[in-house]
Amino acid sequence: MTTGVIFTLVVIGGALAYFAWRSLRGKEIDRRLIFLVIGATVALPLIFPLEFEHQPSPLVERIYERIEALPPGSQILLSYDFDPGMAPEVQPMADVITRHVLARGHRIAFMSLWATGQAQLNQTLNNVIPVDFPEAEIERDWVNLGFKAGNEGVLRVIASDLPKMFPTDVEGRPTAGMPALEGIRSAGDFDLVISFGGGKPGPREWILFVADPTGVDFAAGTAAVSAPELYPYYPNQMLGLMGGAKGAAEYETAFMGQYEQFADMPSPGRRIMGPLTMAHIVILALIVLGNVIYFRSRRERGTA
Amino acid sequence: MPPAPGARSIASGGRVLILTLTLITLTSSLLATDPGPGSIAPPTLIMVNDLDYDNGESLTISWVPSLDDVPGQSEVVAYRILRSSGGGQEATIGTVLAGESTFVDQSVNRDSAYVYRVATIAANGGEGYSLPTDAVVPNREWLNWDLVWLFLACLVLGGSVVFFIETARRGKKLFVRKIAGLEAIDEAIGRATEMGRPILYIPGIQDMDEVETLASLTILGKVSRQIADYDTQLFMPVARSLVMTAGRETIKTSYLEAGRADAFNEDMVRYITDEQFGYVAAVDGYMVRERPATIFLLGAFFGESLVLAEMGNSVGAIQIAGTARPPQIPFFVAACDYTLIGEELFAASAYLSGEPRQLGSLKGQDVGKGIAMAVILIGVAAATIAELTGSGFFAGVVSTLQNVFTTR
Amino acid sequence: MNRTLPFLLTFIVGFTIVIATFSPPLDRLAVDTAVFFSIIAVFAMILGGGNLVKINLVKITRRQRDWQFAIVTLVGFFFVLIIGLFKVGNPGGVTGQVDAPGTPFFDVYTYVFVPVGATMYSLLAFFIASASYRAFRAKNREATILLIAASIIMLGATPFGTMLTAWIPDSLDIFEVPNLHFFLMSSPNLAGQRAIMIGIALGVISYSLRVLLGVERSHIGKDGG
Amino acid sequence: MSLDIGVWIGALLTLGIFSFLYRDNPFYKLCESIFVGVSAGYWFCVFFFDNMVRKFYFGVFPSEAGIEPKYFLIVGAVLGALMLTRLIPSIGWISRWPLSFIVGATAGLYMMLFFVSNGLNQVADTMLPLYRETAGGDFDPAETLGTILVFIGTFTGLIYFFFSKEHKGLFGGAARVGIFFLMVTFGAAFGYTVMSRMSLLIGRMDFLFRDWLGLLG
Repeated sequence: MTTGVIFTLVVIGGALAYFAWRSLRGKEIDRRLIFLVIGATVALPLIFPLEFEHQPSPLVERIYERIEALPPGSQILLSYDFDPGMAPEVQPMADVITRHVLARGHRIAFMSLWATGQAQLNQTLNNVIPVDFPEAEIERDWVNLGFKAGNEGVLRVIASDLPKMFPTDVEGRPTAGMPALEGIRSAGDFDLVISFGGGKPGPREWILFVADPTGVDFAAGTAAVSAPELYPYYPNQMLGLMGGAKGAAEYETAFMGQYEQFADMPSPGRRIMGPLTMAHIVILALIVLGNVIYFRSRRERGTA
Repeated sequence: MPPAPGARSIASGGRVLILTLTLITLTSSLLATDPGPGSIAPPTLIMVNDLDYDNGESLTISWVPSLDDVPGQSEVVAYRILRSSGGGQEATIGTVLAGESTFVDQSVNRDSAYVYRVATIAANGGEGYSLPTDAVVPNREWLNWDLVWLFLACLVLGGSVVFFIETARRGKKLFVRKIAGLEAIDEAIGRATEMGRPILYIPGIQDMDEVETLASLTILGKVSRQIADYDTQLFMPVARSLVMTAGRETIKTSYLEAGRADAFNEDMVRYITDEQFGYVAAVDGYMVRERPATIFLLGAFFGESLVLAEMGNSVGAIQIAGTARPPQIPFFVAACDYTLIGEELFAASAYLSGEPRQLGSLKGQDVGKGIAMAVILIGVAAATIAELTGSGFFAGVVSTLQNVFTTR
Repeated sequence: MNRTLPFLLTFIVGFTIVIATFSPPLDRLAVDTAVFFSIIAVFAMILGGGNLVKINLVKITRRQRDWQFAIVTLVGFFFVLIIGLFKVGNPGGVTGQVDAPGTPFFDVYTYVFVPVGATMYSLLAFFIASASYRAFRAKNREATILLIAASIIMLGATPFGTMLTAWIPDSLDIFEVPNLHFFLMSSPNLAGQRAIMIGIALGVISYSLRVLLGVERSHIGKDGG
Repeated sequence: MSLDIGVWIGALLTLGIFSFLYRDNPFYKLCESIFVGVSAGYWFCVFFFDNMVRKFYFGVFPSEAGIEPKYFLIVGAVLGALMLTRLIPSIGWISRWPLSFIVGATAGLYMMLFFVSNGLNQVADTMLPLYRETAGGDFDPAETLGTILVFIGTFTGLIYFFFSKEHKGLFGGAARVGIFFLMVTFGAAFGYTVMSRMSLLIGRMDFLFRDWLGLLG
């Protein structure tokens, strides 16, 4: 444990202890103090990285297991359906899945239903593939089909005819004959389809227009706010779900634990789980303290 | 409008027509299977189907794939669809990959007859043409009979609302329970008057094409009527220009009704900016600087709900909030004194008006609720019995109910 | 005339759209009215923009409190209006994208709009904390349920949620936090959402009928007004 | 520390907004004024080009041959122009016509939209058996309990929303159960948004520490 982490814990612990002391004496805490503590709770673990152990939940584990179980050379479609607002939670999932898929020797087709998704997709293409998989070849191991406007319309078409919607990749190379897309006539021919997103169109539309009609295996990675609306589709229409930064952190943990060469890879999901976890704990503590004050004042009124 | 040529207003009539057309095309295309030696086999059984209940803007062409189109082999590359109309030139209208067996032609006109041929295209460049189909005219339907259940449901529900509006108009007394958030409006306005501080009315951040904004403006009508009586200062910042105009109109009407036209001032309603958080920045600033005693947050809210409500709470205002966005309701419940939950927002204007006809409409929507609950009860009971006993009858009941209540 | 025509307009337009749902040839009507709406909205923006300018000019000329900042608002408004409407530095011409990357208009978006908007939104994180402290008190049974549900869900969002209840035997695994989290979200939460949604549907129908039938006509205004 | 002027502007504006958490101050007022002015101008331009130029002008006068002009859009423009009568107080009431048009269209559109997606389809989705089996055909206690709760919650939640019957006796008891379900929904919804909203703040902090100050690796 570094001095920075100790410092972080002392500051947050000290603040909570002070709050508790005030609360026990029946004094309300000033909002601005709460703001200050929340600010510090988020900022300090970001500056002095604080990492926790993560136990993959079944929803995440099933995606991991599926990618493990597929024979090398399987074809996987990854769709980036999110914008910078969702990126802190969703980009880490997309990055670690890309690593896992390529490390297992599968082939990837990248695409996006959101205009803003293209930029997010480029982050993976620039920061993950050339760094960790310099030997991976475009067209052979992966292909970037890019963004297509048309929302659900795109999905309807690729459910029956992928080349019709994507005659070329994002740079205009014809997709016909690309080894990465060998034998793919429709989105249903992939071995696994994963959509990263939380808005519309997103995983829900993928289920309705692609996974249900074609029966292809489908999984999703989504922002925490959107996870509950996807729960009803698990496990019948969706084999797994990564929800929020926690889902990303769990996947990173599972992957880094098994693939030793990636034990030191950047793990943004785990990194932001530090501040996130601390923030949740502080908020839970605030709820408890609020109730301490409340019951104290009620008892005082009762005895008075 | 005169009916379009060829249009049938009765479903069965339309169906018979399609069926006969299909049969004719079937027989003619059956004769088409005669590939010459060395050439590639053409597709067979070309069928042209007019989609039911559409606007007569598409025809679906389907076929049985060529005998040479074998999955896994690449002898056949694609199918080409050719079309001619009115004896004119035949033209290619589309190509689909091998393995496909349908094509939807969306470039048809209602008044024309079309003849189609489908050709197999081989990897070696060879082509095999089917015989032409008979002429087909796309059919327009004025009513979508798939939606007949929806239509009936509309009639039942709309009918019950109208029925109770009428009943109430004739003077029958109807009971309506108290809605706490609305009971508090009087107190909230009174408090602002006593304290001599303004009332802030926030109609959400959406435009007039959102029904929650309309509901909010209707409530504004009742609220500003009371404010006019009390002679308290009202301020309504808006994020949409149309809402500004409509809001002014609404408040002006209320002040006129209260006989306080002199107290009305257009600057009560101010346009800030269309940008969600630009609006929030300005309104939060207003709250801190002017310290309104009462804040109404009624309408369509998104991520800004808590940013507004907490700021309002911190300046000590009484807050009455309401929205139909389920994700934002908890924030209002946490930070406001009273929250109108979903349906209550839409019922509010009727409740506040106290007018019998308006209250009647609430009774009408309760009947709708009763029907929904009864259907759920029957559906769940039937589904459970079907699951436990395997009874086909009850399973049928469930699937019928689900069909009635599911629309695309 | 002042009131009858607006009422008839509301009535006819509203019910035509309702009927259009059932009639394929009229299907496009809803889409077309949306375009009408956006055209009307642009005209209304002239009124809105005018209001913004007027309010701030009054503030400046009367030297009202914070009038200096009114100048900032006006300068910002006209600056963006000019580089936008005249497409300064935009090679696209009239038909081109007004917010094409590389234009000053786009830069304003990237360097002013995005950071301020995102920061305003992130204030939510602070307010969530203060609201949790102040509002989640077990004053009655309803409030207690609310705070327990919120706590379980929040606990489930941390790695501690898993650790805290890892000792529970497998046969009772429903009580482990991650499972409770999942269960709460998928059952009682779904039920509550559904009741709210069905209620809203009925509320909207009844409200719309009141408006279309003219039972509720505050939007129409008053004669002579 | 960043040398990019754009990053500096962004960082200063970010700090200005955060300063509001302490109290209102001139720095915040400056950021607020900039944001309001700039964003109002921004949306005016975007709406103008999107709606007036692209949808209206090029709808009536298509730029390419072969596209049919949509003359009916002129009706929309006339309605829009009527809005401007507000500028002349004596005929300002004419602006009620376009408003009435919008009110009618919105009411009609939403009536059907909510009826179908929020009403009927939700009712249909609730019709599930209260006895559930696993894929293997055994009794599934978790699924069964879940379905029963969804049923009870939806049913009693609807009772809570009844307006024309007093919440007394058995009916009142059911309504109370309904409120409990609503409270679970609200608590859960509050809880699960925390993670995403905190992530937003982390995003801003990351911008300040990484992009601006260059503190993080």
